Amino acid sequence: MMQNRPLTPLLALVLAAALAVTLFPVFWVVMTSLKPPTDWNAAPAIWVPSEPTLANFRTLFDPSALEAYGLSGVSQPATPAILGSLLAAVLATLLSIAIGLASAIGLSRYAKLSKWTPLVILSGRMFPPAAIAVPFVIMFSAVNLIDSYAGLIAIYVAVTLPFSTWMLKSFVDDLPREIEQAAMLDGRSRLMAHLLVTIPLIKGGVFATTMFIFILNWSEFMFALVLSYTSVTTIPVQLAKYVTATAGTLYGVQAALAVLAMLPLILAGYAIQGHLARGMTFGAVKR
Amino acid sequence: MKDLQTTIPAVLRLDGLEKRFGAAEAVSDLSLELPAGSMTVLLGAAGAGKTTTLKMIAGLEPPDAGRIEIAGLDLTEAEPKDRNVAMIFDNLALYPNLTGYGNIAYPLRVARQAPEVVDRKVRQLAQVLKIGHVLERLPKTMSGGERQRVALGRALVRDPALFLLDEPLSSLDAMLRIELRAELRRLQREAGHSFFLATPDFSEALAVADTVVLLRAGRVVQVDAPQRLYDYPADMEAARFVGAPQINLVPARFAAEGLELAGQRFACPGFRAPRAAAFTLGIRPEAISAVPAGTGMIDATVTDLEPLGHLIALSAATAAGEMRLTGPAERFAAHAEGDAIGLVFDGPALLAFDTATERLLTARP
Amino acid sequence: MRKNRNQILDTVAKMDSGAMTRRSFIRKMGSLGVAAGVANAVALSPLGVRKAWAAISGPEERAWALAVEMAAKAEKKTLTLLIPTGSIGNMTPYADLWKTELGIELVFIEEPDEVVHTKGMQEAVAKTGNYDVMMPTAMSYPDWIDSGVIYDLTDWVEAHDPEIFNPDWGVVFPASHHAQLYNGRVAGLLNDGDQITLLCRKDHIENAGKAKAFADTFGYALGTPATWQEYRDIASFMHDPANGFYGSLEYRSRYYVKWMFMQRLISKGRLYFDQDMNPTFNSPEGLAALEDMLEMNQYLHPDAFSFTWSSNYNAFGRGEGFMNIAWPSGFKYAKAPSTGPATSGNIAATVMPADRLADGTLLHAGMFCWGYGYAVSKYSANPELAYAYAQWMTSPTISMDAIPYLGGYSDPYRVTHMKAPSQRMLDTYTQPYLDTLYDNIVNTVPDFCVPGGFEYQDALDKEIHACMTGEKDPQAALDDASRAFERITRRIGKDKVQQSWLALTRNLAEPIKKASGADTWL
Amino acid sequence: MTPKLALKSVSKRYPGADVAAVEGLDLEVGAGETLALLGPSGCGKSTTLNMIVGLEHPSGGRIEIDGRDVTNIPAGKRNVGLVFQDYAVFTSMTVRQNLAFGLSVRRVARAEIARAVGEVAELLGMSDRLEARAGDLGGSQMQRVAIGRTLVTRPAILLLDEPLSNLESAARLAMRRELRRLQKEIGLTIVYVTHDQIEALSLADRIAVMQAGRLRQVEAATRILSRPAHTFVASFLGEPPMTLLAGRLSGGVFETGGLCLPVRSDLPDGRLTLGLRPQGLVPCGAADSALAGTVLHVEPRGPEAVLTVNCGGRKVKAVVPPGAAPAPGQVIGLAVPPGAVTAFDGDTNLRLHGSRITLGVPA
Amino acid sequence: MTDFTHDPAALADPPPRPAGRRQRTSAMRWLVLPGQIISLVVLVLPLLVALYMSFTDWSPTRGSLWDARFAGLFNYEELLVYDTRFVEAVIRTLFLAVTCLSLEFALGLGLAVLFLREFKGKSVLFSAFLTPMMILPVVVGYTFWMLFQSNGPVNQILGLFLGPEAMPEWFRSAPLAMIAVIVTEVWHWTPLFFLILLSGLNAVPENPVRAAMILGASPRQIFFRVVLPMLKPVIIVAFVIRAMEIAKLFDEVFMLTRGGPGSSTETVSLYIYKLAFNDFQLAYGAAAAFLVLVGTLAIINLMLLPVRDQLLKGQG
Repeated sequence: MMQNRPLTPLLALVLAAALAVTLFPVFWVVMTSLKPPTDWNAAPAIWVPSEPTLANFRTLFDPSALEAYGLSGVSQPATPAILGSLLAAVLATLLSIAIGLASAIGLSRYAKLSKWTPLVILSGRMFPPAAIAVPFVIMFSAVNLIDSYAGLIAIYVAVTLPFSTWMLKSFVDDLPREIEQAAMLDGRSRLMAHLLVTIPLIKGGVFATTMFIFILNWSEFMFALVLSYTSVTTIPVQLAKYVTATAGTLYGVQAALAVLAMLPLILAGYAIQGHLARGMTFGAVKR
Repeated sequence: MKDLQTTIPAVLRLDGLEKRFGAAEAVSDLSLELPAGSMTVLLGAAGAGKTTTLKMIAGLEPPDAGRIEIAGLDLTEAEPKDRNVAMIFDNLALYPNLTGYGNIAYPLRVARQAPEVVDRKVRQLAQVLKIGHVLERLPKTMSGGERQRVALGRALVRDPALFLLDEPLSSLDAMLRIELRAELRRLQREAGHSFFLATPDFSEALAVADTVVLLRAGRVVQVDAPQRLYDYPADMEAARFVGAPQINLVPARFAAEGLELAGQRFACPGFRAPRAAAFTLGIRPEAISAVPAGTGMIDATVTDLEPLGHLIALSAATAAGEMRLTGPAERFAAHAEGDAIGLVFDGPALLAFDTATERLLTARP
Repeated sequence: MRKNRNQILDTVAKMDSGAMTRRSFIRKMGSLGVAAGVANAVALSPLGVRKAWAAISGPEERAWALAVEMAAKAEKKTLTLLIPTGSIGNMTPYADLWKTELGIELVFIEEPDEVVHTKGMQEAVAKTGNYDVMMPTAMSYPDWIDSGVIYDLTDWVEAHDPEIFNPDWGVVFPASHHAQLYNGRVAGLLNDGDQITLLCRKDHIENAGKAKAFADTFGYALGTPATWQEYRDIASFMHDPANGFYGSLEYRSRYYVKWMFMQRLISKGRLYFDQDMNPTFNSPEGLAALEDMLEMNQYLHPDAFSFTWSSNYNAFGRGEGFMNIAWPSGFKYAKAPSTGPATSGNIAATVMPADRLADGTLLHAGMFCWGYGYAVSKYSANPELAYAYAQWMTSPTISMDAIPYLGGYSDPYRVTHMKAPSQRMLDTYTQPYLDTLYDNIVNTVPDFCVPGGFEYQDALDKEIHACMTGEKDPQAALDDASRAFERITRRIGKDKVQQSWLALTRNLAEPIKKASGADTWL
Repeated sequence: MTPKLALKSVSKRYPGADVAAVEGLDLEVGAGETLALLGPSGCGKSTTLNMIVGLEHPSGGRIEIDGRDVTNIPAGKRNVGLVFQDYAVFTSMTVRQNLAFGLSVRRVARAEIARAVGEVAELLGMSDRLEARAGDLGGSQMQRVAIGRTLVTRPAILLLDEPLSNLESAARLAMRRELRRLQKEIGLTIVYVTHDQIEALSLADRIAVMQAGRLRQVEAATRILSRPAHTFVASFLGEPPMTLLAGRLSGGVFETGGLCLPVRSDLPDGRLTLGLRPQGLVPCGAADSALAGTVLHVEPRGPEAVLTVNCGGRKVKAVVPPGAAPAPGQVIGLAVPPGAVTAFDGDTNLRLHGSRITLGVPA
Repeated sequence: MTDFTHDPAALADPPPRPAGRRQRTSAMRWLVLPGQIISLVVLVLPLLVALYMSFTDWSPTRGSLWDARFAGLFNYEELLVYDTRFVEAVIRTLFLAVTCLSLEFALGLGLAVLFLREFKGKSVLFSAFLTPMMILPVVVGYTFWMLFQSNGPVNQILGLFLGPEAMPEWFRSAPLAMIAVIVTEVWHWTPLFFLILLSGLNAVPENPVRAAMILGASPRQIFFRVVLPMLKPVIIVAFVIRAMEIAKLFDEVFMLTRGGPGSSTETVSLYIYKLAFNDFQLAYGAAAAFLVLVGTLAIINLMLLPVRDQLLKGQG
């Protein structure tokens, strides 16, 4: 059979090397986040910080924290970006899931799909963001949504909606429709049958999709970059901003923000590991 | 027995029901009346429109045209929950997150019945269905038969006007299937429920039905009592569909002596000749007997012997084409391939079909 | 500044009434934070002390009066400023004053340098009104004015007179024109005298052994280079990569490298376009400039290809090179012990090297690049307040106070900043360096301060970079850049660019106009 | 003569399982013979099959093919062909590629492959479908491909694992005929695994009935119905199967539940199970047989009808011609000719050989 | 004897069309409506605006979009005929797609095959190998920017093994910067192929494999001739997803090289971003975006053709 053969020492070595390559960048960014400024871009590179410090992380919330190392001029705390990312990603995810669930049930149970449907849905992910960013700016300025989280969330919902719909639909498709039909015959209305039977039965799928959409929203960069003016900002945008007059690129602070940014995603990713393939492929590949 | 119609109220009346999926017609012009308290079987091959019909009755598929009346009420447009019908799906559709108890209790809980009433009803039913031991278990830990019974329980607990059963036994082993269908029959009889059961298996239909509705390509072909369906199939296709081994269909002519098959004329006592001169003769395998060569109505050569347990199916080449006949194993065991034999037809059992329209020509008694 | 305002006025009044000697006046003004040079100029002014003081402090006072009036009227009590990252240090010291005295809260939105233009253009489309004051480089003005995202400040300038054209304390000519005007109208108030100068390591020049070795090799004395040839000689001489010490630090990184080329090009008496908007760099001069740069590559700091201004400053400050082509802020950082541990006290600065023209004359030309200024958003809720802020911050007095702060990169731009500096200014820049700045700025040529400026500079930058990394040979790079320029001009409209280009070149230093032929253009 | 295939006390025990999947299996299949391995699902027949083909290794015993011990020879080298229940055709390949697979992986010459494939395609009537993608075929055609793919390699033994169970009933009938034809034409040694007794009866020379990992009976197909060796076989085979009455014989009376039947036999008193063959029982007057009762229901089957008669609380089944069927509720007797009754030991459930027994004739 | 009527006369009056269909379609409509509105307003409408824009000569320096001059196909002609930078970016993006996808596929497949073996700690390692794809693209870009610094760890390791000559300035040379981009992309997304291929491998039905085994195929023959072809749909889906992402590739490269040196690592996305948000040639940028969108759609559609039905059924 294909399975169950043991790993030969040579293959084990290959695997170990692959693992090292896979984890090294993560190791590096984590180490950098713990490095004092003198270690940031030292030559030769310093792998493990000489004196590990949390100052970089503190700087994210208190820009003066690095002054202890003689570095001044960090003017921006990352707090607004972190809060902004949380707000935009969480709300947009919840909305995308709520609307996506309704659409998924509608499509799975009541619609006839044409052979073009997958392409149409996929094309939602194919728009070059730069192409729609400009019209967004024009349209949003007309309705005062520019530089508002409402606007950013609307975009996030729209661009993740094809994803959430299609992925959730694949979960709804997995559930025999007879189960909710049974509930309808057992006395539930159509709506209640979906609410009380369909959705609870795919709650694992809903959770996975939620995490997945969260990953997408949390990672989004270009829209946030383009649409942030004064009040809106997110972590990826802030990450690109950490350059100051005196210290140049704030490697450590950037790394600290990077660590904070990737932590929830890695956790979310591990939590839905089993569904990740499905998520990444629009529900086309199941596990 | 026409007057039965007036004495037994119809629990279900379908009138000109139609349903199409895109260009494909799933059900067309379906009109039916189901008497209360009976077991009616909807028989048809896969894709004949059985499930669509049941789902339209249940309100799960909206018909494109037609009327559905349940227990005297026009419920064509009603929501499923307002139709007072129960349905058992071919995949059973148990709530996977509820225990056996929860599944059976579900309709009662939706109807907000008092917990003690629910409990009483569920336990009572569990006893009848012999599933007391699975009440606390989730469906995935139950055996096929147990799940089947739980599904039955969930339907029975409500006492609806009509039960719709969509191939409820199809997923079970042969032995279990036979056991359960007898039980289904018993339950239906004892409580006087109205069952509308869909199946592709003619032997199941014959075994349990009071009446069989034969459905083909979305149209009703025949509505009849089981044995009559076998004895007088409405057309050639129905004749082929009902009965195993299949009926022999050979071109034949009416002759003064009786019958003419492939140029051979012979008398066939009891054969009720149709009014047409040329027709297709339908001969059930058991309506042929083998006799020594030269002594039969036509001559034949044995081409194959297929043991089927107590019976043997014998294939014989005749001038009119190959024919299959069945007979007791003891009697046929003596034959061997290549043997010359004679065939004798059981005249009263022969059927005549119009070759062109394929409709049954033989008059029904 | 404001706190001792009354004391200053008292002092001026005393001096004016003759109740004070010149010496004690200068000392007293010094103690009040007024530069000795300013005090001296005031004291010696033929206008009389009170009038002269009023002339210098007038822009501030008028701006303040306008601010008070507008702040009172304003419904929105905040002023939002879009500023490039790294410039905030020159502005934060005054935020409290605006808060306490005017009740106006200053909100700073920092964006990376290259994003400020983007955000401004976006505002043209988005019209959020979220910015009141925007701080672009001079290159942004044409597109911003055309897009209607910022006010033409001319009327306000006339009404409240920031005295930017005053020969004694205004912005140094020609920067006063090319860094503030678009088609002859004021688009923004300059806040940052960005130009590049050459920093050298005095300690190494003064190293007798080296000086001798150099003289022996090259036949002339070691010093700050006067020409590009000397620059190259000295870089090659000082280059010592084994010890992490490199001949020079200049930029080969994307976005910066174009300036290195433009500087060399104008040194050869070429502007970027001719009178008819044909690119001029695709010429022997352009080729020579490129080849000079390629040759210099071997004597550069290895990080030149990734330098940003901050990493460049830090590398020089750590003592990793003999020379550096730097903005004035670079000098500021190199001089401060905290950021220039190796360079503090060891810098000899000079104007950018010259090139000998065909006629044998030495042409001194400098790049005026970047050059942040204050612009007022069309969508601001309180545009006049925003203007008042701009005038106040750039007034001779306030700017003199603001520029020396280390946390920002605002650089001297008024005549007084260089010729009559305050003590703090002197402490930050030193008088020799301020003189160098003055000598350099009067010969500057600006960035592409014409419509589509960013497109031009990016197209040029891309090709120069490709050439520097060896991806393209010099001629191909110049050909491609020149084709790109023609396409950009065509798309934007030749007439529009030409009008602005001619307006720009009309106000350049005479030697440069003459060398490039611009003096004959219409 | 050496049997083609011999299983010698083969057993299979999965780690962690309480009971053996297969226990002490002894079985021989002669050359050219078709043996059906029949049993309910989970009886161990698929495990047995997998062991023969080499997909699983027996925990004990040995397997011989042509007298050669193949127990430790891997699958693919035993010259055994297997046709899977789900056909397992290579759906991404064409029919031709499927058929050629077994030879091409052995690097047989191209011309030889083409010839063999053509031959088999001809045999299976697939010659015109060779270029079709196997994934696009219908069930019975896939079946043919699966069989053909195996035949091309000329296996010593062909194993068929429930080959018809995934087919629609009409296709199943046709395919059954097809298999019978092939069997005749090629003369292969076939082991046929099924849970469908009709298939087994129709196709096999001998039938081996398995239950719970054990072999209950191996018998010629023609005789197994009339001579079940074990009550399990009796209850499993037949349509409907025998009515089994477990009870006690004492003093010429067989008592089972509330039913007492006079018995004439040479059997000693004691626990006894009697099997009544439904096809053997003949309806008669209620008074004419001790085996009498109310007709519970009549199941028409077309050519015949199945009666369920409540005889003293035991439900006895009888098969009658449809025309002769009594109505439900009628009280009838059932005559039991001597051939219709089989006696089993009440304790071992094994058939009592050679016993003569007459039942139900009122004293 | 029949209890049933099957009387054609009953159909003399055709029964009224029931409302059931209405009911169901309305259920569908209400469920799908919010999603449709959002998609329409926030995706389709902007796209139409962009499409309109692409036929004008609009840039904010020319006033409002609605006053912009209609320019016909000027922008498209510019792009395809004269704008070598655009054409180069397209070719470069295609090159990136081909290179990265092949590498990711090969590495992902290798890793997936390793994971068919039995070894201790498999599930933990499985998670570990998935880590890269969960990381934000900007963080990945930033991290690799650090790694590829001239005095960064990559050069340090290279120097250790190959000597100091092998410590190049990664972002200074076009080919090296391209390698850095490819390495980053491959590191980031190989786990996706690994994950998808492993799911696919685990879902390969056992019987065809067993059948091939019984037919005498070697493990190698089984893998390449039976297993891989069965994975085709899954592989195509993976390729499609990645191809789509590469068409939009922006974040990592933006953080890593900003498209440099020169424009030697500039992807179409970066170029469109530059056109739109640096040069504010909005109409021109929109035209470029449309060309890219249409091209991507065409390519993806071609790639999808063999698996479209499976996608519809929602199966991989």
